[in-house]
Parts: sequence; C-alpha cells; structure tokens
Amino acid sequence: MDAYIEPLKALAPELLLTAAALGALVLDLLMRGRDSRFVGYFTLVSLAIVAIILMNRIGDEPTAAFGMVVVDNFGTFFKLFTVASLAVVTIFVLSDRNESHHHIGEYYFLLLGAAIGIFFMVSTNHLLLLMLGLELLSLASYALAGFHKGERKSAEAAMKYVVFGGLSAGVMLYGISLLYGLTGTLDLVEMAKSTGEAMPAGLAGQLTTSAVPVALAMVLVLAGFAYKMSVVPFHFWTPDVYEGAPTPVTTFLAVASKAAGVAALLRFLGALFLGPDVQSVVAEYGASVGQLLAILAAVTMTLGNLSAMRQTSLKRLLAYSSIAHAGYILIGVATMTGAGFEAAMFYMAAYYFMNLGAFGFVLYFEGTLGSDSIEALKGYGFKAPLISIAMVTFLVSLTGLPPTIGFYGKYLLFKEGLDAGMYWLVGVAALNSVVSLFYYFRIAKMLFLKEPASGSVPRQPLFAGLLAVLCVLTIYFGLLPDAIQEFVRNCLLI
Amino acid sequence: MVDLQKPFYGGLTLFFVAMLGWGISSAGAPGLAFGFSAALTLGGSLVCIWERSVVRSAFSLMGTFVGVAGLFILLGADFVGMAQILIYVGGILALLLFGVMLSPPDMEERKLSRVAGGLVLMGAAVAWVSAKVAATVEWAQLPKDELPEMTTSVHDIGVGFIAPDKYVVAFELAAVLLTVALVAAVYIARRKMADFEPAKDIPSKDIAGKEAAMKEIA
Amino acid sequence: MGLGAYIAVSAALFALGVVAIVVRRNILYVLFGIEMILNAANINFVAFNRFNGDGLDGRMFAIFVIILAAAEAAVALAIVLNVYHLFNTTKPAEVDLLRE
Amino acid sequence: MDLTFHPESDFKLLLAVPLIPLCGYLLQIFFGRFLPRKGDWLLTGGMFATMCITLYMFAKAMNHAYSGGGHGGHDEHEALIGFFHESRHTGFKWSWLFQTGEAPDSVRNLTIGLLYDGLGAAMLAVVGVVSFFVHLFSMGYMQGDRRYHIFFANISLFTVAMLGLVLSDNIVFLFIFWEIMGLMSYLLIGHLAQDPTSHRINHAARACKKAFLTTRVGDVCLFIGFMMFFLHYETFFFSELWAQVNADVALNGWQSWHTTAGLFLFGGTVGKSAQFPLHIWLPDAMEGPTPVSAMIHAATMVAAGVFLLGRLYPVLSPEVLGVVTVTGATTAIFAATIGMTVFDIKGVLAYSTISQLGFMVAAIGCGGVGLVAGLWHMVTHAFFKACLFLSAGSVIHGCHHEQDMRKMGGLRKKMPITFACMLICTLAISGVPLFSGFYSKDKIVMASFLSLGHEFNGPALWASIALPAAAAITAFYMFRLIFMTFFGAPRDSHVHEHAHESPWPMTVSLMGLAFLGIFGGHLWLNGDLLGAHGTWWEKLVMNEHNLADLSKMYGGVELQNTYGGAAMDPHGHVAHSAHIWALGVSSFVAALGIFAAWLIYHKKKIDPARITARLGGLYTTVANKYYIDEFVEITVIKSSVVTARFLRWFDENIIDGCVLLVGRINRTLGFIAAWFDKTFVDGLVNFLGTLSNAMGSALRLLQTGRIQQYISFAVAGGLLAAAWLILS
Amino acid sequence: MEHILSWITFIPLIGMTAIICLPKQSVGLIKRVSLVATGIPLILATWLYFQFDPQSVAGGGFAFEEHIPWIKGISANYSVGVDGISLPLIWLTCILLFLGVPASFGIKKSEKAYYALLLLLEVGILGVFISLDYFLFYVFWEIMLLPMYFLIGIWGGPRREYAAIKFFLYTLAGSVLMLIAIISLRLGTGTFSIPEMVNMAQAGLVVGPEFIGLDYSTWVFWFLFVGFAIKIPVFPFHTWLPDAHVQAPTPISVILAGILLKLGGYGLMRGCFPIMPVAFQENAYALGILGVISIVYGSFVALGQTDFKRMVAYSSVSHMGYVLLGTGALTVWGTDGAAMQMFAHGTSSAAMFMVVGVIYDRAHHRDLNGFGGLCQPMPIYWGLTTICFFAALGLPTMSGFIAEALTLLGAFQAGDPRFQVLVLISVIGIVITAAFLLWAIQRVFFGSLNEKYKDYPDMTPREIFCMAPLLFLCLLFGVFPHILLDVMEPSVQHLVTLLSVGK
Repeated sequence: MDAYIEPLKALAPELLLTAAALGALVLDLLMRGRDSRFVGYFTLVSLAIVAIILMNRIGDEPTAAFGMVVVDNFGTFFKLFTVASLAVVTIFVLSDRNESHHHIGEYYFLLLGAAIGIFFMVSTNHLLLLMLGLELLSLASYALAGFHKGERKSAEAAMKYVVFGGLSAGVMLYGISLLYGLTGTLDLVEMAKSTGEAMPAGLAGQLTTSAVPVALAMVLVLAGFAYKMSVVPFHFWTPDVYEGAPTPVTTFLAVASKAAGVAALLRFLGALFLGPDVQSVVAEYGASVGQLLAILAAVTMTLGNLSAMRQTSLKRLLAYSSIAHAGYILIGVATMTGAGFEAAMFYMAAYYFMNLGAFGFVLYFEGTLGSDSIEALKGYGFKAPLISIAMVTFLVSLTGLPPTIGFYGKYLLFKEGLDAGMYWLVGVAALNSVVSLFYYFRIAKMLFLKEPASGSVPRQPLFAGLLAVLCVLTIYFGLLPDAIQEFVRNCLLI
Repeated sequence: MVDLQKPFYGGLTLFFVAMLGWGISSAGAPGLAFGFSAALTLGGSLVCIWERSVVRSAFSLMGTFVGVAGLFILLGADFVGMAQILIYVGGILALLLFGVMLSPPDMEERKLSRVAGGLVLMGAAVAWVSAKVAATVEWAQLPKDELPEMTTSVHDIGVGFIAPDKYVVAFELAAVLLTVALVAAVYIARRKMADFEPAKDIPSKDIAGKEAAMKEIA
Repeated sequence: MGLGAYIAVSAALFALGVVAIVVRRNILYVLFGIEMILNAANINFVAFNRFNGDGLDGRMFAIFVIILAAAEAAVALAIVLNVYHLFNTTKPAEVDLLRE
Repeated sequence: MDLTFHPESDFKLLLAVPLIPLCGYLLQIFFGRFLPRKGDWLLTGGMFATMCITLYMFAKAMNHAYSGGGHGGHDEHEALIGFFHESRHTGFKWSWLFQTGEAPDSVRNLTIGLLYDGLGAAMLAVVGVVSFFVHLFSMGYMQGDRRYHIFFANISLFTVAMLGLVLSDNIVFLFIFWEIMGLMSYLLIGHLAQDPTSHRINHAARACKKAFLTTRVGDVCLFIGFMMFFLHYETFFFSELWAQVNADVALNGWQSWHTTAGLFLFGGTVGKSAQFPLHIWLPDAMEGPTPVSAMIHAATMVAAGVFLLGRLYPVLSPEVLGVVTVTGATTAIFAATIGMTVFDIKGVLAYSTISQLGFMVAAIGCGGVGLVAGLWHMVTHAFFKACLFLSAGSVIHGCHHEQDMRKMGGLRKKMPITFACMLICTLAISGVPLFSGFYSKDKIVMASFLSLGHEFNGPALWASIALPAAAAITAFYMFRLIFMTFFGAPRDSHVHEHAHESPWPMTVSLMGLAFLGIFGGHLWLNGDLLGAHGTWWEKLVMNEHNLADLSKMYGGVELQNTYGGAAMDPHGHVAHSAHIWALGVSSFVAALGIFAAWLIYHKKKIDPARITARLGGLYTTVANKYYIDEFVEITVIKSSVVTARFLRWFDENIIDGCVLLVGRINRTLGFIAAWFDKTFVDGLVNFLGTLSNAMGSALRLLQTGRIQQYISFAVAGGLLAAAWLILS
Repeated sequence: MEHILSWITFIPLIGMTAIICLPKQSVGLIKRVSLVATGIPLILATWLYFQFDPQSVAGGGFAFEEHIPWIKGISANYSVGVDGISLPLIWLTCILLFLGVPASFGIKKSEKAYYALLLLLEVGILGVFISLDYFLFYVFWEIMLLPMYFLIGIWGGPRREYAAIKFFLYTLAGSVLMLIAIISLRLGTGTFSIPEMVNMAQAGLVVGPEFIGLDYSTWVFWFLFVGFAIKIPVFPFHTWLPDAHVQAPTPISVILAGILLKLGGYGLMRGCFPIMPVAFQENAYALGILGVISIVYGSFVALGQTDFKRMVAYSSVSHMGYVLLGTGALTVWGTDGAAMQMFAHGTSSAAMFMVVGVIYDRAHHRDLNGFGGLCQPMPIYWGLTTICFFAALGLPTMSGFIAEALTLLGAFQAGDPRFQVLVLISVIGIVITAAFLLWAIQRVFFGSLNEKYKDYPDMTPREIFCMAPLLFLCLLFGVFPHILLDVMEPSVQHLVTLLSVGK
C-alpha cells in the first residue's frame, strides 16, 4: 500500500482542501441558521494550514506522485497564489453585505472545489489531469457565477459562462485529442522529448514534415487557456459574467481563475517549447507561437482598454481592465523565454495585490451604496477616505505607475518584451498604458474631484483594514520588489 | 416558404446510402459497420441541427451518441462504447430531455438561412483545413501490419483506474469533480423562495424598474 | 477502415457541433452542440489509441471525457433551468441583461 | 586743485558718480514717502554732489587735453584717450559672470570696468549738469503730484543708468544700462498713467508701452550687432574692439559682415535716438511729465544713441556710415516738416528733438569732422533742448497744464524769466551765430559739404540738401512757437489771466541751462572761431581708433589735413570752401526761417490758413505725421496682433486638436458637425472620447449580450488565429 | 551631515506622514507642520548650496553622493548626488515649495489632503533632481504626477478635471516613451547608473537594435527627448500647459511653472543628451529649431490671450524655449544660459503666477480686458508686478536677462552657423514678449479705474512675503550672476565636453 500512501504526502494540500470543502458543507448543515460566519472562519483556518504546508515546500526538489502529479515550485507558487487569493475572497464573502448567507456552505464548498481544480491544473504535466482540473475549476465557477440564483443577472452570467466554458472545454479537448494523435502521448514532457525517430512520430517529427496539423492543435488548445485568461477573442464572457456574478466570485474569477489559466499556459508552453532537451525545430516553432501570442496580447490589451473606457459599471470596467491585463501578461508569455515567463509570473503577483484591492473596493462600495455604477462614486473619497486612497493606489498600480508593484511588473514585462525584440508590442503596450489611465482615473476623478452627495457611509473597519494592508503591500512591494522577484525566480525552473 | 423538409430527408437518405456504399466498397463488412455508424453519427447531428422541434432534435442526437458508440466498438474500445451508451444515452440525454420538457416548443426559432450559412461556412473551414492537413499529416500510427489485435480491455481499464502510477489521481479527481458538479447542480436547480427576489421586484424584462427599486432601497 | 476515415467523421462532427451552437436560437442546442464536440474529441482519442498501438491513454481519456460531459451537462442544465425560471425563455438571445 | 589724472584713485570718484544717485534711489524708494518733503532734497542734493564730481572730473579731462594740448600729431592723442580704458587690467575691475575657478579668466567672463575718455568726460558732465537742473526743476514742477517720491526715485534711477552707460567700458554694460534707461523711460512716461486725476491717463498708458516696445526693437538689433562683433573678435571691450577692428580692416579691409553687424548696431541708435522709422515713440513720449521730456527725451537718453555711434564709430564700415547719413538727414528734414504743423508746445519740441538728433546722426555718418560736429551738437543740444523743454514746462505749469499753443499768447509779460530763457535757447537751436547751437550746426553742415565736395556721393548730397533745409525749417517753427506763445494778444483770456511765473527752483534751472545754451558752444571752441584746425574738442573726442581709418568717409578729409595720413585733399581747398559755404548757408537759413516766422506769426502778413489750404493734401499728410503711426499700426501692430490671434486659434484648435491624428481621421468619417467642433476644440481628452466612441461603437457591436454571437466571434477569431499560425 | 540629500528629500515625507496623522480639524497645526516640513529642507538646501564646492565636480562626478543597493533583481540602486546643474534647482525647489505653503493659506477645502499632497509633490521633485540612477529617477518622476493630478483636479478651477487629466495623459504619454527608452538603455548598457551610462556613451558603447527604421541612438534619443520635452514643454507638446496652469490653484501654478517645467530641461541635460551625445549632435539643429519655435510661437500666442493666466502660461512656453536653444548650441555659454534660464524662469514665472493669483483672489476673474487702473488702489501690487514682468521680459539686472543673453550669445557662437539664423528669429520672441507683458500692464494697471475695483485692498503681508523673495532672487542673480553661475559653470563645462564627444 506504500505505493498509495507515500505519494499521498505530496498531495497533502489537495487532500486538505478536499476535506475542508466537505467540512464547510457539513459545517454549514450543522450550523444552519445560527452563525454562517463560522464556516468562513473555518475556511480561513483551513486555507491557512494549506498555506503553511505549501510554504514549507518551497525550495524542495520537484517530485512526482502517482505518475501524473508533479510537485514543483512552479506549482507551489500558483497554489500559494490561489490560497492567498481564496483567503481574501473568503474575507470578501464574509464582508459582503449583498450576500444573504443562505447556503453559505455551498459557497465555500464551491470555492474550495475550484481551488482543488486549480491545484491539480498547476501541478501536472499530463493533459488529462490538466483538463480535469480545468473542468473542475470551470464547473465550480459556473455555479459560483450563478450563486445568487434568485438574481437574474447572476443566472444570466452563469448561463453565459457555462455555454462559453463548455464550448471552450470541448474545443480544447479536441485540440488535445489532435495533439495526442500527432505525438502519441498525453504527457507534455514526453511530447517535447519525442524525437521523431521512433514511433510515435513526436512533435519534432510532425514539425519537420508539416507544421499545419500542429498549428491546428495548438490553436485549439490555446483557445482553452485563452478562455480562462480572457484573451481576445475568447474574452466575450468576461464582462458579462464579471458583472453578473456576486462580487467575491468575480474577484475569484479575475484573480485565482485567471492565474490558473496563466499557470496552465506557462506550464504547457514551458514544457513543450522551453524544456531542457527540446529540439531546435520545436523551439523555433515555439517562437512563432510566441508571435501569435504577441498578436493576441496586442489585440487583447487594446480591446480591453478601449472597451473599458465607456463603462458605467465599475465591475464591468474592472472586467475589461482584467482583459487588458491578460494582454499585458501575454507579453511575458509571448517572449518564450524564461525571463519572460518570470515577468509574467511577477505580473501575476502584482495583479494579485492590485486587483484584489480594486475588487475589494467595489465590494465595499457596492455594499454601502447598493450600486456599482461609477456615477455613484461621486465624492466618495471624502466620505470614506481610507479605502478611497487605497483604491487610488490600486488604480495607480493598475495603470502601471511607480511606486507601486504594478509599475515594477510592467517594467519587467516591457523589459523582457524589448529584450526579445518585440518593440512593436511594447510600443502598443505603452500606448495602452496611457489609454488605460483615462478610465482608471475617471474613477479617481469621481472619488476625489467631484463634490460629494450628502449622506454618510457605514463603516466596515476590518474590511477597510484589509484593503489598507493590500494598499501598503502594493506600495511596499513596488518599492522593494526583490522579495517577490526572488521568489518568482526560484519558482520558475525553466 | 418552401417546405424543405422532404428534400432534406431525401438528401439525408442519399447520404446514408452513400456512406454505406463507401464502407462496403472500401473495407467490406467492417466497412459496412463503419459506414453505418458514421452515417448515424453525422446524420443524427444533421437532423439535430435541422429539426425545429427540440424533442426531435434531442432524439436525433441520441442517434449520434449511438453511432459514436458504434465507432468505439469498431475501434475495439467496447468498454468505452458501453460507457458511451450508458452514460450518454442513459444519463446525459435523459438530463437534456428533462430540460427539453420544461421549455415550450418554439417552431420559429430555426432560420434556414442561418442553418445553411453555418453549415456552409463550417464546411468550408473544415474543407480548407482538411485540404491543408490531409496531404501532409502524419498521425502517430503504426503500420497496418503492426497493429495489435483488438482486445477487450476492461481489465486493463480497471487496472488503469487504480494503479498508483497510472490514472488513480485522475480517477479521484473525477470523483471530486462529480461531487462538485452534483452539489452545484443541486444548489442551482433547487428552488426555494428565500433565494429569490420578491416577484414584484422583477417585473418581467423591466430592468429599469428593478434599478429604480434598488435606488429606493438605497 | 483506416484512421483517416475516423478522423474525417470526427472533424465533421466537430464542425456540426459548432454549427449547432451558433445557428440555433435555443440554449439547449448549444448544449447539444457541446456534446457533439466532446463526442468528436472522443472519437479522435479512441481512434488514435487504436492505431498507435500501445497503452490505454486514449481510451481512458475518452472515459473521463464522458464523465466530464455528464457533470457539465448536469451543471449546465441546472443553470439553464434557473434561467428559464427567471427569464421564462430558453433563448439566449433574450437573456441579455448583461451587455454594453 | 590737483587736476592731473591718477587712474588708481580717481576711479573711486567715478564710481561714486552713479553710486550716489543709486543710494539715493534705494533710500527714496523704500523710505521716500516718510521723509520730509518726500525726499526730493535728498536726491537733488545727491545730484548736486554728482554734478560737482562730474564737473571736477571734466576739469581734469580738460586739463589733460590742454596739457597734451596744441595742434599735434599722433602721440598726444594716444595720451588723450581712454584714461581708464585699460581698466580691465588696472584700476577698477570686477568679475561679473564668474568669480571662482577657471572661468573668470576665460573669454566668456565679463568684467566690469570704467572707461573714462574725452567723449565720456563730456557726456558725463552734460548728464550731471542736466540731471541736476532737471531735479531742481522738478521740485517745483512736480509739486503736489500724487506719486512725487516715486517720480524722484525713478528719475534718479534713470540718471544712474545714464551715468553708468557713459562710464561703461564694454558694450554689454552699455547695453544693460541702455535697457534700464528704457525701463525708466517707460515708467516715467507712464507716470501720469497712474494718476487718476490726469485726463490723459489712457494716452500715457499707451505711450509708455509704445516707447518701450519701439526702442526694444532697436535694442535687440543692437544686441545682435554686438553679438556678431563678439563672434569675430571675442571681446566686448570698446578699446579692444576698436583696436581689433582697425587691425583687421587694415589687414583685410572691410567685409560684408562688418556692414551687416554695423547696421544692426545702428539699429540700436535708430530706436533710442528716435530716427526714422522708429521715431514714432518720441512724440507720444511727451505724455510724460515735462522734466522727464526734458531730461530723457531731449538731453540724455535719446542722445545715448548718438553717444553709442560715437563710441562705436571705429567699427562702422563706410557703407554703414552712408546709411547713417541718409537716415539722419531724412529724419532731420522729415521731423522738421512735421514740427511746423504741430500746435502742442511739447509736440513741437519733440519733433524738433527728432530733427536735431537727425542732424547729429547725419553728421556722424559723414565721418571725420562730422563725428566731431555731431557729438558737439549732442552736447549743445542737450543744454538748449533741456532748457526749451523746461521752459515749455514752466509755461505749461504757469498755464495750468495747458499745452495747446493756440490758447496761449502774450505770455511774455507774465513770465519774463521763462520767456528770456526760452528765447535764448530758441536762438541757439535756430543756429543764430554766437549762440551755442550755431557752432555745432555750422560744423555739421560743413561736414556734409566737405563730404560732398570731395567726391560726389548720394548720402552727402542728400545731407547737404536736407540739413540746411531742415535748419531753416527749425528756425521757422521754433520762432513760430515763440511768437505764438509769448507774443501777440492773449488768445485765451482764461489761460492768460491765470498764467504766472514759476517758483524759484524752476526759474533757477531755466537760467542755469540758458546760460549753458549760450556759452555751452563757446566753451569748446578754444579760441578758434571757425574751428578749422583741431580744436581741443576734436582732441577730446577723437582717439587713435577713430582716426585710424580716416579714408572711410569723406568727412575724414578735414582731419586728415590736421593729422596727416594719406593725402586726399593735399592743399585744403575742399576744406576751405566747405568752411566758407557752411558758414554762409547756416547763417542764411537761420535768418530765413526766423524771418518767415516773424512775417507769418508776428506781423500776420501771411495767413497761415491760406498756406495750409493751398498745400492741401500735402499739409494734411504732414500734419498727420506722414501717417507713419497709422502705417505702423497697420503693418506691425495689427499684423502682430492678428498673427497672435491666429496662432492662439491655431494653438487651441489645430495643435491641441491634432496631437493625435486619429481624432481628425475620425472627423472625416462624418459625424455631426457641432459635436465635432467640440471634439476638435477640446483636443486630446475629447479625442479619447471620440476614439472610445468610435471604437466603443465597434466593440459594442461585439458585446451584444448574446452568448451565441460571442461564440460566433470567438470561432471566427479562433479560425483567424489558426489561419495565421498555419500560414506563417 | 551624511545623507544630507536624502534628508532634504525625505523630510517632506515625514511631514506628510505627520499631517496624515493629524486630525482634519486642526488646520492651523497642519499649516505649521507644512511650513516646518518645507522650511527644514530649505535651510538644509541653502546650507548645501553654500557648502558645495563647484570645483570638486569640475571634471564630472557628483558631490554628496550616496549609494545604497536597492532592487537587486534588476540591479537598480539608490544612488543620489548633486552637481552644479541640479543643486540650484534643488534649492529653487525648496524655496518655491516653502513659499508655496503660505501662498496656499487661502485654500479652504480639505486642507489636510492638500498639504499632504503638496509635501508628497516636493518629495517627487527633489527625488528627480538628486537621482543618479535611472530607475530611481523614473520612480520619482512618476511619483510627482499623482499629487499634481489631484492638486489640480481637486483644488483647481472650473474645468479642473479636464485640465488634470490632460496634464496627466500628456505626461504619462511622455513617460511611457521614456520608460521604453530607459529599458532599452538598461538592456544596451547593463546598468541603470546614469554616470556609468554617460561614461559608456563617451566610449561609444551604448548600442542596441534598430526600431521603426531608426538606429538605436536616434530612436532612444527621441523617445527620451519627447518624454522630457512634454514636460518642458516644447512646441508642439505644450498644449497641456495652459489648461493645467489656468485651472490649477495659484500655489500649484507657481510650482508647476517654477519647477515642474524645469524637470524637463534638467532631464534632458542629465538623462538624455549626455547619454546619446552623437544623436544629440546630429539633431542639435532640430532642437534649436524647436526651441526657437517655442520662443516665438509661445510669445505670439501669449500676445493673443485675454486670460491673464493663460498669457503667463504661454510666456512659460516661450521662455523655456531658451533652454533648448541654449543647450542645442553646444557651447558653454549657451548651456550656462540654459541652466541659468531654468533658475531664472523658475523665480520669475513663479512670481508671475503669484501676481495672477493676487488679482484672481480679489476679482475672481482673469480677463485682461476687464481690469484697468489697478495701480491706484494697489500700488504695492503694481510695483511688484512691474518688477516681475520686467524680470520676465529679460530686463538687464534681472536674472532672466543674464540667462537669455548668455543663451543667445552661446547660440550665436555655435559651431553650426545655422544657429545664427535661429538667434535672429528668436529675437522676435523677445520683442513680442515685451509687447504682451507691457500690454498686460497697460490693460490691468493703467488707464481709468474700473469703479468695481476701487476698494480692493493692496497686497497683504502674506502675499508680499510669498512674492518678494522671488523678485529679490531675480534681482540678486541679475546683479550678481556669479553666485549662480559659479556653481553651475564647472558642471556645465563638463556637460559640454561630454556632449562634444567626437567633435
């Protein structure tokens, strides 16, 4: 039985999460009607334990478990990322004034379930497990998006998400099947290794004869990742779902789910094209995939920013902003270099702080004013100065201005983009930064430049404190990004 | 409007016959079986797309699933084929039909131009890609003579599911996935008044009213 | 029959799935289309597995896909039911509160 | 009294010359209003001290000239000039731009030094004397002014600048003081623009601006001019500049850039000395209080332009001098004609000033003896014109700020001292022999004849015609002024009845200046009535550098005879005949002018209205100052303003609107015009609005809210991506 | 006094923190804290100014240097130091910010936030001037954007939002270009240290790839140039300036005109020209042309204005053109003039905006044609305004004259004789500048008094206190220019040597 028990240690976090998910469900049943908050605290504690386990793992040599699971620092990074965002999302749920707290057990259960999906997604080189993890994440997300099942917007969001997600999953599966047919394996490392001399033909062999079928498979698979990351043209669901879903879920989708997409993409591309013994023809092909990604990046950020400009709903605006940020992240991916991936990962980390903060602000403000329209923000800065200042910091960071972590992230992306010779792409990104200023600062303008309407804002000191902490971290890591960068570098072993 | 029902089914029959003929002519009896399954698969889908009635579409989709199952069996994957029939035909389709029952029949939602346009466009795209691919593609396949015998693999599959170095994790993950799906589906589908906004707050399709109500509350 | 025939069928099914999703104006057809695509992928998996000779990978994958499809169908249907309940329609085109 | 020079110690005295009024100014501006009598005694007293020093120093200069004296050759002249012009190395020296490191020794540094040569000595004395009298006069004239203390402060600072200008040993400092004078002129002309009781408050406001701007045009020319010289010779010091130009010219001859640069330098004179066509500011400058007109716009500041020509004479090429002559002569005749038509008492004097400045400039353009004559006229003119202005001021003061001559008349009895002084100075300006103006003017006419006589040339011909004519007209309109103001029956009984003689500070000043108006000219003569051979004034103002290239203008012939050099007029025939002709012509024209005035305005034999009517359009043209103001208004001011308005429009619309081109491209796509105007006007931000509208509309088409359309787009996009990857 | 530069820079930050901690109601205390937090840096900067030995940096190098490793991941360091070009500007910054505090006493809206942002702004500005590391430079550069945005946007005039976002957008557009250039410099040289980059540039080692068909040095040069030129602002990047100025509250206009514009010029001298000397030489004439266009164009547009503040704003465009002209000439005099112009304009334009502020506080409009005869009720105001305007129009004995004269002389001497033509054109600007300033004086102060304005009080002691020191500095450096020039000269000379590499 050791063959089963021993590798389970490697899966401890996943197991713990599963237990926590079920625990939340059961706990809610037990506590029903009494204190729904307790489930939240339970979730937080579980997440903390998982986080501690994961922390202890950093720096370990990569190990494999059960043939498919790979426990490495790259995965650990994104697991930590997921846990950390989930913790914040949990606090959001706890502080969400729009949440009726009925069925809160299911809420946490689905969130934790999605996290399990992410955990598997980011710690495997096997396409099956990747697919399963992705689907688990998706299924949980669909339900979460529609969690306020009595609200039409929420229901509509869930419907759109599930339709789009189902199609994307199908398309991706079809792509995976083609890849399988072309290389005879489902393991990415195997796929990259296969030389083409022996049977099955292998990636290198396929590319030597014709790149067309590979291209087809590649596009179909990438479409799946692109959908998770909301990259144009697979982004259409994003604004509608973000707007319709409960705000903590939106946060989860915008941060953790997107990060999972990035992680899977990085894993996929890294294993296929940047592995240690990749054939030169494959590496060359990787560069042209990079070109495709660069085009997608440019289109994505441009479209995201331009669309964001006219939004009246803050959530929708942030949805487009998150599309634009997917474009920025793709710069790092498109370089197809280790350093580029590092930059993308760093940007993810930056994105964590600023987007959690921004969505937290949305939640706060939605909860106090009952609307997420930008117009309603008028003069809010004078009523709730602390979180408004924090929000401005997040906006500054989203725009990519010093001294925030968003700037440093963008700096790294630009640098790697330039280093890889993608001048036009960096140029487009730079222009986009300027454009993005326009709508980000429309929010700042509403907050501080408009006269406040009368009335006061109820206080949520703890929640505001959380936002303040995020704000401080945004600046702190903006000025001293070394810690995170070191961390990212250690986690990315390409 | 011209009734295209007859020409469509006529064409479909021709397609069926052609597939069978092609099967027989290229590989004899197994070919016939293949031709039948393939024709069932594609024909089912075509009818599904074509038919106005959701119920009919759903049932024709069953043809597709059965055809696919037949293909699986032809490929020696009888377990998969069985699973296909059980799960799809028994489970998924039942679910879908459950949904179909709930939705009122709407005969006007199909537009011929859209169907034809979609078919033509997708057909063109597939044709183009096929033309690109067919000439050059080299699937990872063994030479004909080296192909292993088709064996029943239920045991192998069972071992594959639980062997520590094979699919055990995926298997467990699938279990989690199903649990999550179950909980999700149940949660969403379960109706309880407490979860819904009071009816008066949502005059049907009147968002403005709803927003006004929200403003009032605020 | 050779591998090519199966792949041709799979490709055609894939295309039909996409067409089903795009051209019909009922949410259920979208779900039908998705199932078609998943089935197309499955044909590929099994066929490739058959013709590349060793291992179970393709077939196992196919089984998991079937499971996935089931789970997805369940969740999707639940959501569709919910939408139907709230909007009194199954036409996605009429469910467009969330838009520009 | 020790009248020998000690450069090492005397520079302190010279430094005190501008510093005394400067200290006075500082005290006055901060504490003036708290002092008894608002501090006028402080500044006047200071000026008295200054005047004493300048006179003492002038005495030293005279002594120096005399002791170097007699007719002589080259050697004495070396001793005569530039007592301190080597001050960069001896005496007073102060590094201005840089003081530490290596920079102070580089050519880029500027040091402050004093240049005190003959010309400077004379000018300094003139400025000192006139300034003192004007201060004194102002104590009476400005009594009761709202901003009395400020007026004194300003006029005092002006004096500082003028004194500084005279003492500057390099052109940059000359320029600096030159500009400060411009500022003070601005403030003083605008003095009444700040007085709510003045009925010409708006005129004064316009006039001061006009004065400053017009002269500033000349100033920048001057700046460019000396920049060009610096570019070639890398020095701003007059002494070095003279020497280097002379050496350069001796070696390479005059080059075209010398002419260009010289013309730019002359531009400074044109502006400051109100030469045609930049003279337009001076008549308007009469909006300033009369003492200001007397000092700044008659005696000192406008003379600074002439002084500048004197300073820079060695660097001016023959072509430049030709232009100088023509400009000067034109100005002289042109302003004189206008002077005949003006009825404002100060206006007559203003045009007369312009005209007289034209005489000086034209004379300097003739070169050689003309230079001597022009500078001499500058000195004599300073005295008599200051006196004339002050007298006019006295009249105006006596008539309660009535300036129109047509309302005066018969004031002779009421204001005898004023009348006497004014008459003396009018005789002087008219060039009546034995009065100071005669000597200088005679020499100017002589210089032009001399120049023409040697060899026929255009500028000299024009000068020879225009200058005597102008002299005649001068005599005419000056006596017209006298007759209209002091003789005849009172035309306006109200004015006449209230007219009174001015208080003592004013009359004392008048008398002092009138005295100089008579004898100022004699003082320079050195007993040689005709001044045929090297008067000491010549020695005073002519230094080796001025003498270095005598052949560049024919006026140099005269001096050539004196000082040797190439023989252009070996026997002195030309010079002799020029002397005789000049004497005759100038006496004659003066008499002619006075006679005509007497005939028309005193005896009333001819009705001026009839002449006016007969002249018709010509008269109108002249009376309207040849429409120069209107011309400038249209060509320069209007066009500037129109340009400015256009550029403003351009800036707000085009530049701002087109920072990003796409905004315009959108425009052509055709949206509603009004909406687009807004886009166009508001530029960038609205451009983004436009862009987001345009793009947003396009993107809106995508984000329909309909999931199936999303999928269609996604499929299409996916196909595109696949196609790209396949095809690439 | 170790770390004196850091102290100068970060004391305002301490002040800001203190203000944030104070309650909103204790306005008096907030003001006092602001005074102290700007006053101490001023004292230190003054001490520093007179402590600084210009000869110590004669051959390059910097004084009061500090080097602390900062972000190891990209080897960016906290390196700061001053030379003769930055030190006067630091001093100027401290002076203007210190005067900006009492000038802001009239502001009655959210004082706490206002003074906190003001102090943050000072940190950003000072940081830019002391940075020797390009990354640090950029961080400070951007830090100052945000406070400025809010200072204009919250406390500005009626169209403040438009102005604020316009300011922000323009500047950000410039800074992203700059960022791209900085990154490619980092990639090309492997360092962020500006002195090292300069040294490498001397050896011709700053090389990199082409972009949009331009060779490396050219495109990097232009990217940097545009980034800084927007700040200067140079025609045609200037249109943010009038709007920002007009809408900004008086003390902010003062700081904007007085210092922020200098950052552009300073950036060019520190971070653009010496790093790309060859591209600089190739494009020097183009820079000169831009400078002259700014001079002439700015003055003409100013002449066409009827809004007092807009006029002053355009005069800034005109005056800052000299910086470009002088530097482009590549002569020591010209560069001296440019450096001096930055200081001179910093004092004179700041004073001019205070002039506008004084009258705006009373009349609540700025229409030049709506005034008249104001010298009667407000003689002190008229006197100070006159000094100020004459300082601006380059009257001798004012620092502006020295700067402009040196610039023009330097440009006239330039090795490229085409510069002489530029100088000849630029003097049109001088005349027009005089014209619009005098015209403004005439319209505002002279003529008959509008009855409405009869009872206007003259300048208050506080207003005089804010303006008089600036005018005093104008005069001081106009009469004793060596106080400033001696400090600048060795560094300027070194800069010119750097720029003339290969010539």
